[in-house]
Amino acid sequence: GGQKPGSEAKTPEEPKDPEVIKIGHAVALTGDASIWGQSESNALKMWVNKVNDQGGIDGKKIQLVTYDTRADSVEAVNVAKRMIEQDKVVAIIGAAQSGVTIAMTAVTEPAKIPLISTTATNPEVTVKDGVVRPHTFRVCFIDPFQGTVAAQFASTKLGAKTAAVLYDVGSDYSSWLAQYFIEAFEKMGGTVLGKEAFRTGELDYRAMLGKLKEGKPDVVFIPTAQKEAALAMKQARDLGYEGKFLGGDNWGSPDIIELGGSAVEGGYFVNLASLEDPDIQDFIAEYRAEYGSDPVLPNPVMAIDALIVLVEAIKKAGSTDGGAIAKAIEEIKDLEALTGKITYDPATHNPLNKPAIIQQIKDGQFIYVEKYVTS
Amino acid sequence: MLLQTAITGLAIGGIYALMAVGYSLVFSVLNFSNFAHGSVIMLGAYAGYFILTKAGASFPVALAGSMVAGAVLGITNERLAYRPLRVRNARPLYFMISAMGVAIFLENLVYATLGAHFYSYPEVLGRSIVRIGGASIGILDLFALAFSSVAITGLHLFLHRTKSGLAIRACSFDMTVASVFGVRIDRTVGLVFGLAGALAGLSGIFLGMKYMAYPTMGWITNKAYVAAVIGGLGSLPGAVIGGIVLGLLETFVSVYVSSIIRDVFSFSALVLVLLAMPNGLMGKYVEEKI
Amino acid sequence: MLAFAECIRLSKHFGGVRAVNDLSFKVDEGEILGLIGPNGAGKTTVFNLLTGFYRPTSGSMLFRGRELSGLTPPDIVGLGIARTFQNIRLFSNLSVLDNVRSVLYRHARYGFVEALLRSPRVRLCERHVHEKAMEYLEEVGLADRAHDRASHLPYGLQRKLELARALALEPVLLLLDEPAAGMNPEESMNLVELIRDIREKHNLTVILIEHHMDVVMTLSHRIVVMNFGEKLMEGSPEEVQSDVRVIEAYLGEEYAGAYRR
Amino acid sequence: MYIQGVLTVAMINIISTAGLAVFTGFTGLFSLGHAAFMAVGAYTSAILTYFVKAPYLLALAAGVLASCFLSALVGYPTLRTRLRGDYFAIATIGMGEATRVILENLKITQGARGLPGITQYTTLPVAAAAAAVVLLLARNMLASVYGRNAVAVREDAVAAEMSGIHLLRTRMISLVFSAGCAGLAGGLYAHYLAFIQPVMFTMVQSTQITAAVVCGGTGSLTGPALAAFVFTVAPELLRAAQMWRLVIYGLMLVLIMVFRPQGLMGYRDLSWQGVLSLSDRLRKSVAGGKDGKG
Amino acid sequence: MLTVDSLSVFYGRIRALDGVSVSVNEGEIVSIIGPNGAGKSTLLWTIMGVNKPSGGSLWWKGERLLPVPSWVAARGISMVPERRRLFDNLTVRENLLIGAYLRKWDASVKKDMETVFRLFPILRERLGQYAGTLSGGEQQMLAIGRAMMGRPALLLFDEPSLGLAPALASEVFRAIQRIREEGTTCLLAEQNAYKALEMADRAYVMNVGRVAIQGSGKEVLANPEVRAAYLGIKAGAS
Ligand SMILES: Nc1ncnc2c1ncn2[C@@H]1O[C@H](COP(=O)(O)OP(=O)(O)OP(=O)(O)O)[C@@H](O)[C@H]1O
Ligand SMILES: Nc1ncnc2c1ncn2[C@@H]1O[C@H](COP(=O)(O)OP(=O)(O)OP(=O)(O)O)[C@@H](O)[C@H]1O
Ligand SMILES: [Mg+2]
Ligand SMILES: [Mg+2]
Repeated sequence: GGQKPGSEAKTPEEPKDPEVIKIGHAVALTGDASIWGQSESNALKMWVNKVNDQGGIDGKKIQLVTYDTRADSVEAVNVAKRMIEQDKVVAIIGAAQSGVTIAMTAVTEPAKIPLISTTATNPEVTVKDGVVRPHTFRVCFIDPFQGTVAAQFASTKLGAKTAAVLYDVGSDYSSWLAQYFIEAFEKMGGTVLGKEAFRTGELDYRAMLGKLKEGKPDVVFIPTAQKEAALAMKQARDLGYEGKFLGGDNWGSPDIIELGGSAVEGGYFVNLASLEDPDIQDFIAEYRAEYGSDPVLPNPVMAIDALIVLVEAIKKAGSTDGGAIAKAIEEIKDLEALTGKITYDPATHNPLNKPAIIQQIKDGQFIYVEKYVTS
Repeated sequence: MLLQTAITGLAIGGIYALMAVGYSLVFSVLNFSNFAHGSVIMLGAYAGYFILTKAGASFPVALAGSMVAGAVLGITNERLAYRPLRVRNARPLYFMISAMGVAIFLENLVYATLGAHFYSYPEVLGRSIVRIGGASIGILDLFALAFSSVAITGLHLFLHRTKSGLAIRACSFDMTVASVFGVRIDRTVGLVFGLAGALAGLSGIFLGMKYMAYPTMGWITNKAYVAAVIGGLGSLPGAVIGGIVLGLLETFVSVYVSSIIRDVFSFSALVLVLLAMPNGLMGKYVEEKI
Repeated sequence: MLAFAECIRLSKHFGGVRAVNDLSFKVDEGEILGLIGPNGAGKTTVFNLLTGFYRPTSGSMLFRGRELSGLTPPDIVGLGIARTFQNIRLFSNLSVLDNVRSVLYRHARYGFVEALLRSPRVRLCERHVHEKAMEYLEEVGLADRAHDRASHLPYGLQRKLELARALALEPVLLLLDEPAAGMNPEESMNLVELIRDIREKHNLTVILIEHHMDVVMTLSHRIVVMNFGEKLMEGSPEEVQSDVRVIEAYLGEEYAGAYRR
Repeated sequence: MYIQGVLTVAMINIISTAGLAVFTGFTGLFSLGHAAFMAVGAYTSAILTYFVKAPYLLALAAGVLASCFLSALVGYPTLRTRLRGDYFAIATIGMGEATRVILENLKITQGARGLPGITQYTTLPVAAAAAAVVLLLARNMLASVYGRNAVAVREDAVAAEMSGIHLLRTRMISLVFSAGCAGLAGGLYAHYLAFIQPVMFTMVQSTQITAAVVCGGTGSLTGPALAAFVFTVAPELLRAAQMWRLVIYGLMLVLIMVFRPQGLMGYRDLSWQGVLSLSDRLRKSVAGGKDGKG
Repeated sequence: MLTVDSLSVFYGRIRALDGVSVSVNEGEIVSIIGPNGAGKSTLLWTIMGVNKPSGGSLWWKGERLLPVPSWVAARGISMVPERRRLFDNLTVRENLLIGAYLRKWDASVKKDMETVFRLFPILRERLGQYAGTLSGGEQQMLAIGRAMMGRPALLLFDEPSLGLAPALASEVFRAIQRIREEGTTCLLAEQNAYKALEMADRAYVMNVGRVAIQGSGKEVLANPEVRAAYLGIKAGAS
């Protein structure tokens, strides 16, 4: 309770300009997820300028309306209301978190405003109770796929027969990913020895880890945010666990290395993008030139993919009507986006064949291990 | 398994105890819940981190540094946020609110200036572990446990065996009259906050080393508050026992029942203890006289 | 015949301290019973027992035939026993008037829901409460200070306010714990008049703890003398002040006989 | 449209704040768990309208009852003694955490993901009417014997008890009333936002309610209500201060305690007359404002 | 030794003292009497530095007294406060030790404790008991004992006979005389006007914040106004 709607406006209000197409960008500029959010915002601005320089959408310029969600669902709902009711955006890019995005759909769907999430990997973002949300899309893979990739990698490449899972019940992302991993791993003949959970904000997992460690699992899957993952790995090592660690795309922050020190060395994780991906080298160079640092992947490239999808759909639809845009997105096939070709599945609003990348933490660096393209 | 659980529980409980003692100390003197204790712990953790990394100092220096930082911060808090209330003889509720304000202020100040970044301590004590019959415990935990015991015992002796300790206890009842007998109130209360702050700094550096330093880490102290209530508010031995009981309870529940509903258990324990013993485990029941 | 109130072999021990020990005495309806004894004799403890603040270690207390031990303080107030405190306990931040209004809950004859809705009956009751409170203040002579903060009253007036607050509970048995403490002889004598008037007007039975001998001896019909938690003797004021044990344990040589009339 | 949203939230915050004002300001007890009462109200009512399709008013009422029940559960063991309310304050920390654990793990609440897609029944007129009613009820309660008992217990628990006032009963009444208000606010909020999640109800939220009570004035009802309104609307106007909002809250609490413990509104802490006449005035202005905006 | 010069003290807007001048010479017992609310306690608290004067001055052996209690205490002034104000959470022993806070805790402290016990033997028996649980009279004895433990040069008594049994009140008055004989100057605010005046070398009668009458103890005791107003003795009665 007590929450106040709205957040920092990056764009002053302007009278409705027919020559401008407003696109909302809901992104975490402050808070735990701001490391990615800031970079995402930078990249998207850069890309919008690029599109506008190339003539915009059929001569109309794109105007980006950016609001901070703080990765907070309530704030995001307010942001969405504000974008729709006050700024009159035609579509929204974001948010990065599944829970936040699902919350936003409570507002965007009734208003029929297309929403393209960047990295919300939970299936329920686009499909609710088996029915697709008509105006909600994403440009990333989904958790069952990520879970499957992790499980496959564990059993085939790491040769793991047994696994244990430590996850965060306070995070929907974490709970679901844990579930998908377990299902996939067991399907592949592996045994899950134990599954323990903690709550967001807790710091001591030794009780749970002590229990998990008992069966000496080959890998421990820790699909949590980087802070918790780093702590968990440290504590597991303190308890004398010697096997391997495996994680999800949330590990992809340099933080994990700083926080985890020697304990995270050798850990593997699934990611959406990699700085070493040959397809995005041009973008990385441009970004570096503009901002003097590397983008914090994967969010920047995913947001740009979303923008590319949106521009294409608006062009195709020839209208800024939400329903028309959504329909156009459903029909997108083999669109050349930044991270590869995008084709939408109209039944799920998920992009088909999105690649997943396995990375490893080695000598304090993220190393590119391999790319999975199956779905 | 049983041994490991007990050892882990003890290690966690030891940290709770250390935090709870500092909080209980202030409670026993000024009779209010100093919710800013957690923020001082948090800043102690930051201080330790920066002394170790930015100043490149050794561990003992950092340890002393965070204790001093905690003490200074505690004293400053008292001067600015509590003393004016004290002078006015304000009700304890007002102190509590002021403390809450300090906590919110400090935590969000760090958040707004240093950001949400997590600072991880360098591995000064190494990652070595000590094995005790099949179970293992981190060297850091052992160290923290030993250090806390010394600090807590020292504090107890100080309060009950020295003149300053007696003055502190006298002030806890009636500052005006204590001053009439020559006790310098501001100094004595400052001393209390200095001690509590030093304990907070100590807790902070251990917490930081064990986990990391970040703006909201002060909330861990919530557990310490609960521990202090279970033990009996304002009783220092109670705080220690409450902390250890809570640490063990949580660990055993996590291992043998379910880690997810652990907090429900600790809360129920709190309620049950208060139902059976309204003054907590160690809160001495003195029949009030009117 | 049933005594109005009576303690039977009442004991209260605190660890090794036998504050009250095997004490028995009676109070008859309408009388003023003096309860005196050296400091620490257990007088206040008797009041604390009678009002439910302490539970007796053993023994029983009967009030109009009803056992008091085991009842909560509010229950006991409900039976018609009110008291004042040796160390004044007013609601010190409230006004004098609110101190009295605070305890006139019995005149607020309405339920919670009615209170929330502030029905006409609530208003009526509240007006009545206000009037009642003023009446009690008038009675003790505090009406003109009704809106002062209680803590701003001088000590003597605070005692009177305590008296007004106790009266407002409409007791039949009033327990006064050193009402004249801190008053000079002149003021004490005014208080004596006040207590007399009040007793008559409200038909009260009073137990009076007091160290001002002029007050006790003038007011009491009968006196119980306590020593070391036990009853040393009881009798009329005259008997008491000429009793050697009382003189030795309590009055001291100087006072002996000084208050005979 | 957007402004309406802000005002709706303001009305909801007034309700929770008025409830806490009764508890903290008049009974002198401190709670760090009012967000949990809101959560219970929000979830109970939302689940009823969402799954059972219960009528809105009925669902709200159920939410209020559920909060009341929870508060009684926590209040009983902790408010029993003659001791001050610190035990309660700490217990509410535990209760807040425990409530969230339960909400995060129940199937019906859909765990940490929360419940999206709740019907938006709460409109500005609904919220404003509710706020007006709550303020009126709170005012009436405070002006009645229940309010007086609470103040007496706050001032001197022993003297109050020895004067026949039931400590536990008095404290419980004000707690349950206060929790009921929080539950109502929660229910309204859920049906305004159309989405609820356990993380929306943390201790930080509780402290924001406390901040409003304190700034408005402990011992005043209208002051906190006004503060709740200002605290909701002001951040909308000063958008740049987002990051610093809580910093400012914290500083404000301390400064108020140090310089103006009676709160910004400057009501005398215990002036019944003042409170009554002011709440009368506010009642009129709320009623007037409602007509103007609605 | 102590000179109070036209002192004024306010509580908020209430004027509690209005130009009060009082002096105490070394070795004297000076009594102050007056009805409730006359300002006796206020005067004593102001001397101790607890209340801050808004006008006038306080002098101690030619030095100006600062309104800082611990500083005043260090000058050798101590107090038996009205209603005792003991440390209820400390034991009897600890209360006595606090009285000796400004001294070195050595053998002499032990000796002084014995002196206190000789005066009030009951305290020895209650040594380990919490002060808050003593009876009123025991508390009064402890409050006096506590003040004595500082070996003060000037001891302020605020209604020391309050709540004492008659025998004990006489005892306390005797004790005060004995304390004076041992070299401590005494300033005494009392309601028990007769006793207070009888033993006083000099006396002041206060009324609504001012000194109304002053003189030697005998003079004041003989003053018909005083006899009527404070001793309850009507003119002509004996
Ligand atoms: N709560 C308590 N704990 C321990 N001892 C107590 C308690 N209450 C009273 N006592 C002891 O019981 C004895 C009787 O105390 P009480 O207050 O009844 O005496 P009293 O007769 O009222 O004396 P006075 O006239 O001085 O007030 C005292 O010795 C006191 O120390
Ligand atoms: N804390 C206070 N705040 C406001 N007024 C006060 C305060 N203390 C005392 N007073 C007022 O100051 C005046 C002097 O009070 P003081 O206590 O000094 O009188 P006193 O002579 O000691 O009376 P008593 O014999 O009753 O103890 C009184 O009118 C009293 O109401
Ligand atoms: Mg007594
Ligand atoms: Mg006085």
